[in-house]
Amino acid sequence: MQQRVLLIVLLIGVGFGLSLLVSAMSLWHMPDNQQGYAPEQPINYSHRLHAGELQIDCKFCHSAAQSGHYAGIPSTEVCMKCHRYVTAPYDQMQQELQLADKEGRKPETIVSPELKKLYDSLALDENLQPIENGTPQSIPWVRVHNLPDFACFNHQAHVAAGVTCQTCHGPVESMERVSQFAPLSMGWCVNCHRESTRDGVNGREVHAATDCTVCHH
Amino acid sequence: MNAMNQNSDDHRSLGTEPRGLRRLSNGYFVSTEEAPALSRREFLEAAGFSLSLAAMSGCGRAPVESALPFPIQPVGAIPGRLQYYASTCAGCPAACGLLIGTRDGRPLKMEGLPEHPLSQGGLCAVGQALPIGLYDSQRLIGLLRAGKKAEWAQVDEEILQGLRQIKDQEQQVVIVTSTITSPTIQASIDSFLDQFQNAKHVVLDAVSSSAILDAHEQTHAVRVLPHYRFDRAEVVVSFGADFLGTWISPVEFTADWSARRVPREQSPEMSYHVQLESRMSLTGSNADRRIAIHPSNQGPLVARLADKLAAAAGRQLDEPLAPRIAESDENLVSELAERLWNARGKSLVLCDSQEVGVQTQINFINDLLGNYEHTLDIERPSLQRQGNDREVQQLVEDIRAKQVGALIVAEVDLLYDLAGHESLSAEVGEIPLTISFSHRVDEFAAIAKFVCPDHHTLESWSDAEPISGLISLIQPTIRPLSNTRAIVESLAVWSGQPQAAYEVVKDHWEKKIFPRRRSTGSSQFLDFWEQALRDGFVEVSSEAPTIGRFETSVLEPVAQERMSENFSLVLYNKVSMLDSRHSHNPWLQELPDPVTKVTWDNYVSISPRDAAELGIQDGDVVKVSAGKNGSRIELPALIQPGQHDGVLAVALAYGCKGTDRFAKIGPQWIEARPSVSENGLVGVNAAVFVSFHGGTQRYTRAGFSLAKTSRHRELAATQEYNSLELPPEVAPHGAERRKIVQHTTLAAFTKDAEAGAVEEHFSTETQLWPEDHPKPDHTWGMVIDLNKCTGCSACVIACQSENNIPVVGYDEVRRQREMHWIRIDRYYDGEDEDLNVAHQPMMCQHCGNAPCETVCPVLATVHSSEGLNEQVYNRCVGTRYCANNCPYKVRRFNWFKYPYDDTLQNLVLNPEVTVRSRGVMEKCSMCFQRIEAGKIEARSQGLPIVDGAIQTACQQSCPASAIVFGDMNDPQSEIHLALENPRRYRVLEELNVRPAVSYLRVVRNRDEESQHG
Amino acid sequence: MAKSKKQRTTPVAPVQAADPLATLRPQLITGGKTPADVTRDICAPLDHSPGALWWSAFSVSMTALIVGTIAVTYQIATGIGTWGLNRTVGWAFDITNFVFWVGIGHAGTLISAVLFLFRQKWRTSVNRSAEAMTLIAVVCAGLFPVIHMGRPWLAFWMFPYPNTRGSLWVNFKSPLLWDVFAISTYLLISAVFWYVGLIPDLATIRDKSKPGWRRRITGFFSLGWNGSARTWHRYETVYMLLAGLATPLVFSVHTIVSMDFATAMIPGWHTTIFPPYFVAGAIFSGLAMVLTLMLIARKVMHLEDYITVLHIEAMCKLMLSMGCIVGLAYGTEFFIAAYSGNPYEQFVFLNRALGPFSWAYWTMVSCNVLIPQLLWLRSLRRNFAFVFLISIVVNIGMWFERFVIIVTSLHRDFLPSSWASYVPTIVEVATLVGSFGLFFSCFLLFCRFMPVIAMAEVKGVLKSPQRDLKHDSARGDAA
Amino acid sequence: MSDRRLLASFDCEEDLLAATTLLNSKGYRIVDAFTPYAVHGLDHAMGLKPSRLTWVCFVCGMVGALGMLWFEYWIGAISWPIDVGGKPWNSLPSNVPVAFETAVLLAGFGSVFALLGVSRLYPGKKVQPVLERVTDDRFVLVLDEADARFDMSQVEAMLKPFNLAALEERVVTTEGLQR
Repeated sequence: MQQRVLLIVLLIGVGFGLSLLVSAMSLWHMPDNQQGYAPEQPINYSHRLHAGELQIDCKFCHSAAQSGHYAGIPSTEVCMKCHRYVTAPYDQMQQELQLADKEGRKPETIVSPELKKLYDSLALDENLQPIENGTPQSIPWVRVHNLPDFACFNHQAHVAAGVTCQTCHGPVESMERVSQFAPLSMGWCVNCHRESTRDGVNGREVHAATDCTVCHH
Repeated sequence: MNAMNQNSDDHRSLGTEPRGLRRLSNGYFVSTEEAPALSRREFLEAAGFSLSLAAMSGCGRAPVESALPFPIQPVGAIPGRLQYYASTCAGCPAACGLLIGTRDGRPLKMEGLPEHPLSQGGLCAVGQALPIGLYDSQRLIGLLRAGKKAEWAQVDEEILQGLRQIKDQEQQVVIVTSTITSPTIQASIDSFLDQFQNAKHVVLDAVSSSAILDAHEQTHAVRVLPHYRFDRAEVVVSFGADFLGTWISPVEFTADWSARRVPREQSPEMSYHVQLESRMSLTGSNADRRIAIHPSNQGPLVARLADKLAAAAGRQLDEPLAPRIAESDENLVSELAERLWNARGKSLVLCDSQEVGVQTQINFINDLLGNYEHTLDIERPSLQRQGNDREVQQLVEDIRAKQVGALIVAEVDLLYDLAGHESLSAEVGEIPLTISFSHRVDEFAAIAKFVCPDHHTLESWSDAEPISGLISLIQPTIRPLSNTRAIVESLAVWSGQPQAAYEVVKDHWEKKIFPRRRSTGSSQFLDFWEQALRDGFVEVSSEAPTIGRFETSVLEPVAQERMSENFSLVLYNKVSMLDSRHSHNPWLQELPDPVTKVTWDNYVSISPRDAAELGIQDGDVVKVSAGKNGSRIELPALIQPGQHDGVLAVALAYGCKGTDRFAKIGPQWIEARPSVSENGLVGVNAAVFVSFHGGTQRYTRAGFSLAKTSRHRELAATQEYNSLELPPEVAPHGAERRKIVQHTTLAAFTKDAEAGAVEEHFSTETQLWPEDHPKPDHTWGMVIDLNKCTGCSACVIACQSENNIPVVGYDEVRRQREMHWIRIDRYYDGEDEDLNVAHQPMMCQHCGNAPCETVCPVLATVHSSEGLNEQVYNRCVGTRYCANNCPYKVRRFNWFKYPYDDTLQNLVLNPEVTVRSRGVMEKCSMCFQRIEAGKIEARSQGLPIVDGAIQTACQQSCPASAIVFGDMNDPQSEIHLALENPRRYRVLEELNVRPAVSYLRVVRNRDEESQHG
Repeated sequence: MAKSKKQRTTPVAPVQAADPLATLRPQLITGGKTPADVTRDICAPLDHSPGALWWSAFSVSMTALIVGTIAVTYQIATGIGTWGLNRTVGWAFDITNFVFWVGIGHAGTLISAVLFLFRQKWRTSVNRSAEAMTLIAVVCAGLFPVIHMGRPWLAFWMFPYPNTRGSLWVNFKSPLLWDVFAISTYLLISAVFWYVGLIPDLATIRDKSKPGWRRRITGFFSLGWNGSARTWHRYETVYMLLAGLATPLVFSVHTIVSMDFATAMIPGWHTTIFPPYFVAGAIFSGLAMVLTLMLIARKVMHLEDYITVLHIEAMCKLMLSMGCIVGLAYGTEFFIAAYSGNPYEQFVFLNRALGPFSWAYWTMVSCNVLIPQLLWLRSLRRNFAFVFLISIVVNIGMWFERFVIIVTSLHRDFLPSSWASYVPTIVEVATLVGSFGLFFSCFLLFCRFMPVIAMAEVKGVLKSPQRDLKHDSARGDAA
Repeated sequence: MSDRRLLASFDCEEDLLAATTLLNSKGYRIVDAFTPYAVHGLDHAMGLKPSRLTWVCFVCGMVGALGMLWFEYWIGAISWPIDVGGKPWNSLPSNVPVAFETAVLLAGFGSVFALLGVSRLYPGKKVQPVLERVTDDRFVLVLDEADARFDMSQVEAMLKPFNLAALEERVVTTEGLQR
C-alpha cells in the first residue's frame, strides 16, 4: 500500500524536476552565445538618436559594409562631418545663442563632456583647434558582435545580396546602447542561408551556399 | 588586381597603424595589452575547452575585445580589404616586379607584377618570403655604437667628425656593397664619395659573375653583363650555369625558358637544352640532356667547342684553343657544335666559370654563332651582377696594408663572404671608422664601430634598374616599424645635406630619369612619376655603351689539367638561400631544396660511387679539408645521384652569425632535437674555401680531401624515397616502376600526341552509384604543366605566406611532419648517363570521390557544391583517418601547438585564413578565401566571374606560369582548353577518385622515341 | 550439512565402480564436490585477505598502470606529436592496441554465449572470468580511439546529438563511427550479460554472509533474488536470448573493426577477406588471453578442481583451429594479391614479407601459425607450463598482426615520394605498457572481490550420469 | 486457495524433480519451488508455460533497427544533405552496421528490463528466503494445502522415497511465509 504512495510521490517529484530542468535549459546560454551582450562604451553614443530620430543611414557611418569584409567603425573624421558644428545637445547650444544675443557677444562654443572625448581623439581643443604636437588617438570602442576567429563573415556579400542590417543586428535604431540581437550561432546562420536560398531575400532570388568553407576557411 | 595609384602622403598614412596593436581576422585592431588577444589558434583551443567549462557554469563570455578605428582614415583604405601596390623586389639584384598585397596598412603578400617585362608576373621563393623578414622581431630596432644602443643625432655627429679627420688625413674611404641596381642609391653613394679625394665604391657579390664582365671588357672593350634572352633561344647549351635556379635573374630566365617548352599537337616544337655540369643543379634536372662533367674538363670542352665552331664559321685561329680530349667528349662536342651551328643566331651558350679565359671563349662561341644582339643583348646590358673581384682583392690588400680610413658596408656581409682570408676581421677592426647598414648584427656589424640599420625594403623608398633602360620603383607599404634610416638618408646626412629618402628618390627621378623618358606621354614630371608609381616601372632610353668589334687576340689556348685523385669542391647557392642576408628567414630555411629536398642544413654532396667507395651514408658527418694544412669544415654528407665522381658540392650562405636564434624553433618536448648543428648555427660557412685566383673569386677548386668522422647528423629531408623505381627486393614482377610522372620524348610526341600515356586497364566511367551531386555554378579545377614546371619551389612559399602555414623546425621535418600544403615531389629515374629528374607539384587533388571524406566520423572534411574538398578545422577532432586514406598523402596534421607566440611575427598572418589549432588536420584549400573574395566582388557588381580573375597563390607567382586554375564549367576558360590537351593526365587515375587536378605530361626534346620507363 | 553428504556418497559409491558410463564421461569438476563445497570454495577468496602472490601481481600491474597514466597525461598535454607518427603513418601503436584489446575482448562473450548455445558444459568453469576479461579488455580498447585523437576533449562529437550548429550531425558513412556504436553496444551488452549471470551468485553470497557491508552490497545488487523456480524459468529464457544476441554481436563488432581497414583504399587494407580474418584472429587472441588468465587464477585462487585439464585442453583445441584459420588468411592475402594483378597490392605484400618491417611480419607468422601447431600433440596440450607459454606467444603474435597490417600498409603506399618509416617513441611504449597495467589491475581486483566462477552454473553440472539412472529407478517404484 | 503452505525440502535436484512430477500428476497445487540453480525440466514438472519475454526482445530489436535506419536516412537525405565522397545522400549499405548495433542494444536491454519487471526484481529489494540454504544447496517445494481433503501424512508418505530432508507448514502473511 505505502509502496504505491511512495511510487506516486516519486513520479510527481521526477515530473517536477524535469519541468524545472527544461525551464532552466531555455534560459541557459551555449558557451559562446553572447546574445544580449551590451558592454559599456567609451563614449555614451546613442544609436537611437542618430539612426532612429535623426534617421542617418547605417551605411553613412559604416560605409565599409558595402565594400569590405567588415562594417567597420567610422573614423573620428566621419563624426566630425556633423560634430564640427554640433558640439553639444541642441537646447544647450540654443540657450548659449540666446544668451549671447542678449549680452551682445559672440556665442562661445560649448562642448559636452561626451563630445569632448571625440575631440580629444583628434587632438583638438575646446575651440576645435589642433593642439600643439598632439597626436590623434583611436577611440577604444568595445566590440559587441564577436564572432569566433574560425568563422568569417563578409559584410559586402550580405549587403550586396540585399540583407538588411536589422536582420542580424536587430532594431539598432531603437537601441540606446547597442546590444547583441542574434545568437550568432552556426545554426542561426545556416538556417538563414537555407531559407534565403528557398524563399529569396526581400523577393530577390539568391544562392546562399551552405558549404562549410564559405564561413570556415 | 589593380596596382593602385597612391601619392606619397597616402603611403605615409598607410602606416598609421598604432604600434603594439595587432589585427584580428575580424578586421579590428586589438590591443595586445588590454585584451588577452587570442590568436585564432589559441581561440580554437579555448573553444574546445570552454564547451566543457560552460556545461558547468552555463555562461561563457569571450574576453572583451576593443575595436580601434582610424582617427583619420587614409584615402582609399577600406578596413579589411586587400590592396595591391606596384613595387620592386629587393630580395636580390635581379629586381623583379612586385605587387605588394596590403591589408589595413600591413604588407602581407608578395606577388609578381604581371606587366613587368622581365619577371612577367613571376616571383621566386626569396621574394615571396620578404614579409616575414619585415616582421622579424629580432631585426635591429635601433642603431648601435660599439655594440651599445645609441641615438642618431649623437652617432651622426661622431661619424661626421670621423669623416672630417679622414678627409684631412687624406685617408681612403671605401663603400662596399653588393650589386646596387638602384640608380638613386648609386648616385647618392657617388655624391657622398665625391667629397673625398681618395674614395672608392667596391662591389662585392656573394657569388659574383666578375669573369663574364671581365671577359667582355677584353672581347668587346666594355665591361658589361649581357642581357640573356632565353625567349629567343632555340638551343641552350649551359656549362654549369644554374640559370633556372640562382644564376643572375632566375625568374626572368625561367619565364622565358618555359615559354619555349610547350610542344603543341599542330606544331610539335620546343627548345633544346643541354646542361654540362659537375653537380646536380635545378637547371640540370630540367635539361633535355644533362651531361655530368668534371670541373677540370669544363675548360677543354668549351675550347673544343670553340675550335669546332670556328672551323665551321671559317674563322681560322693560328693555333687550336683546346688540348686533346677524350673520344667520347669529342663526339659530344661535335654533336653540340652541329646543333648550335644549325641554330645560328637562335642559340645561347652560357658558362658559370670564373675563369676569364673560359668566358672569353664563351663570348667567342656566341660571337661565332652570331648570337650577340639576338640572344645576348649588350647594348642594353644587364646591371644585375656588377661584382668586380679585382677591386675586392685590391680592397683586401689595402685593408691588410692599413690604407683604409673608413669602411662603410651595405647590403653585404664583408667578413662572411671573405671568410677565406684569415685574420681579416682583426685588421678590419683596426680601421678607424667602420659603419654597417645591416639589419642585424652580422660578422661585419659585430665589429663595426657603428651599425646604422637600413629600412626593410618594404618600409623604404628606392628604385632599381636591372636592365639598362628599365627602371622600377620601390615604394613603402608600411611606416618603419623600428628606429631605422634609409641608406640614402644616412649618406645625405653625412654629406652634409639631410634629405628624406622620398625626396632623394623623387629628385633623382626628376633630374636624371625624367629626361630619359620616351617621347610619348605627358611632359609633366608629376604625371610621369604617378604613372611610374602606378605601373611600378618605366622604360626609358639608355645610352648604349660603345662596343668594340670582337677581339680574337685575347683568346688563349687552354692547358689540359691533369685529373688529380683528390676531390674538387664546387661551392654554390641553394635556390632557397641566395645569400647570407636571407639566413634569418625561417620560411626559406625550411623550404626544401628543389633537388635534394633537404631543409635546415647545408651538406656535402657526394656522388654515389665515391660514397660507396668511402663507405659513407646519408647524414654521416664528413671532414672536408683544403690540402694538408688548409682550412677545413665538417658537414653531414648527402649522396647525390647525377653528380660527377670526384666532385664535392657545398652550399654557401649557411652557418651565418645569429642563426642560433633557431635553436629552439618548433615544438619542444622530451625527444625534440634542436634545429642547429653542433656549432650552434644553422649549417656551416663554406665561404672559407672561396679564394682569389686570376683576379676573380673562385667557387670551384681542386685538391680537397674528404674524411669520414664517427658522428652522424640525420638530414631533415622531406622525401625519404627518391625514385619511381620500386626497391628491387620488393618490386612485383612487371611493375617495377610507378607511372606517377608520365613523360615522353619530342620524337614520340610528334608521332603520337598521346605517347607516354599509361595503357588503361580500367574505366573511370563505371560508377557504383548514380552521380547525384550536380555542380551547376562552378567546378573549380587545376592543371599543372609538368613540362613548364622547373621545381623552383616559389609556389611553396607563396602558399605558406597566403595560408598561414607554420614553420615547424628541423626535428619535425626530420620526422616527416613538414606542414607545406604544396610539396614538389622530385624523382630520380634511371642510372648515371640517362638519369632523368622529374619534378611534380603535389597538393590536395580535390577528388570528386574523395576517400578522405567518407572516413571522417564528424563531417570535418566534406565536398563543396563547387567541387572542392573542404577541410573544416574547427570541426576536426584529429583522428587522422582521412590522412591515412589519402592516396596522395597531401594532408598535414598539427602534431603540436606550432609556434605563434611571437606577437610581431604574427603580423605576417593572413586574417583571411584560420590559424590552425593543435590536433587538427589541414591541407590545400585551393585558396578558398581568394575564390570567395572573387565571387563576392563579381556578385556585388552583378557580373559573372571573369576567367583568370581568381588566381590561387601558387598560380599567381609561378615564374613558369605552369599552373592553370579556373572553372571547368566555363567552356571559354583557359583550364577548359588545358583539359583537352593530349598531354593531360591525372595521377592515380585508376583509383577513380576523380581528382580535380590534372597534369600535363613531360616531353623531353630527344630524338630516340622511347626512353626507359 | 555433514548428514546430507553421507546420504549421497554411501549409496552411490558402489554403483559408480560397476557403472561403465563412469569411465565414458569423466567429470568436469573433480574431487566429488557438492553444491555446498562449491559455494564454500568459490567464496573462500572473498572471506580471507589475498596472499603474497596476489599482492605482488597487483603491485606490478599497478606500477604499469601508473606509468601509462603519466604517459597519456603528457601526451594529451603536449600533443600527439609525442608519438612517433608522421604525415604518412597516421596510425601505429594506438590503433594496434585498440584492435588488439578488442580482439582479447572477444573470447569472453564467445565462451559464455556461443558455447552456451552449443550446450558446452565445460564453459561453466571459465565463463564468469572470461566475461570479466571481456569487459576489462573492451574498456582498455575503448581508451585508445579517444586518446589517439588530436583533440580528445571533443570526443563527444562522435555522437549524433541535437546541437546549435543547425543541427550538424555525424557521418554515418564513416567506419570509425560504426566503431563507436559497435564498441559501446558490445561493452553494454557484455556488461549486462555478465551482471545477469552474476545475480544468483550475489544472492548466494548475500545469504551466506553475516550482516555487514558485504551483505548490504550484495543484497542491493542481487535485486532480491530468492531462487524461485518461476523466476529461474524466465531467467533462463532471457539468458538464452542474451546469448543469442551476443553471438552475432561478437562477430559484428570485429567485422566492423575490420571495416576500418577494409573500406579504406590503402593497399593491404582494402580487402574483403578482413571480416572473417579479423573475427578468427580476435577469437584466437581472446582464447590465448583467457588461457593465460585462467592458468594464473587457477594457481592464485586454488581452483584446481574447477579448472581441470579438460577445460585447458578444450581451449587448446579451439585455439589450434583458430590458429590454422588465421594462417589460412595470411596465405589467402598473398594469393589474392598475386592473382589480382594489382601492382600496388602485390607490392604491399612483398614489402611486408621482405621490406623494412619484415621482422615484424615473420614474428607474427611464427607466433600465430608455426608455433601453435605444437598443440597437435596431446601431451603438450595437457602440459600447463607449455600451454601458458603458448598463450603468451600467441598474444605477442596477435599484437604484431595488427601492427603489421596497420604500419606496413601505411608506410609505403601509392606515391613513393611520401613513403616514410616509423619508429615508436618512449611515450607510445609507455602507453602500451599502461594498458596492460590497467587490464591486469582490474582483473586482479575482480578475482579478489567477485566469485571467479559461476557457482549457480557449476552446481548445475556437478551431477554425474549414474545418479540419473539411480533416480529414474527410484521414481519408477514410487509410481 | 488457502493461506497454509507446506514446505518440503530436498538435498538434490533429482529428488525435487521427481517429487514435483509426482505431486503435480496427483493434482496437488504446487505454488512454487526454490532452487540454488536452474533445474532443467522443473518448469515442465511444475507445468509452467513457456515465457513470452522472447516477444519483448523481438519487438525491441525491430524498433531499434527500423528507428535507426529512419534516423540515418533523415540525417543523410533530409535534415542536412552533405556531399561525402560523392556517395548517394541516402546510402543504405553504410547505414546497416549502426542500425544492427542499435537493434541488438535495444533488444538486450529491453528483455532484461522486462525480466526484472515481470519477476519484480529491483535493486535493494528486501527479501526473506524461505530457507537460508535455498541459494546454496537446498531445494524447496512449496505446496498449497488447498482444502480439507489435504492429508499431511499421505503427502509425507509420498515424499519419503525422495530422501526428504525436512517438512514444515507455514502461513502466508504480508511479510511472506511465517511459521
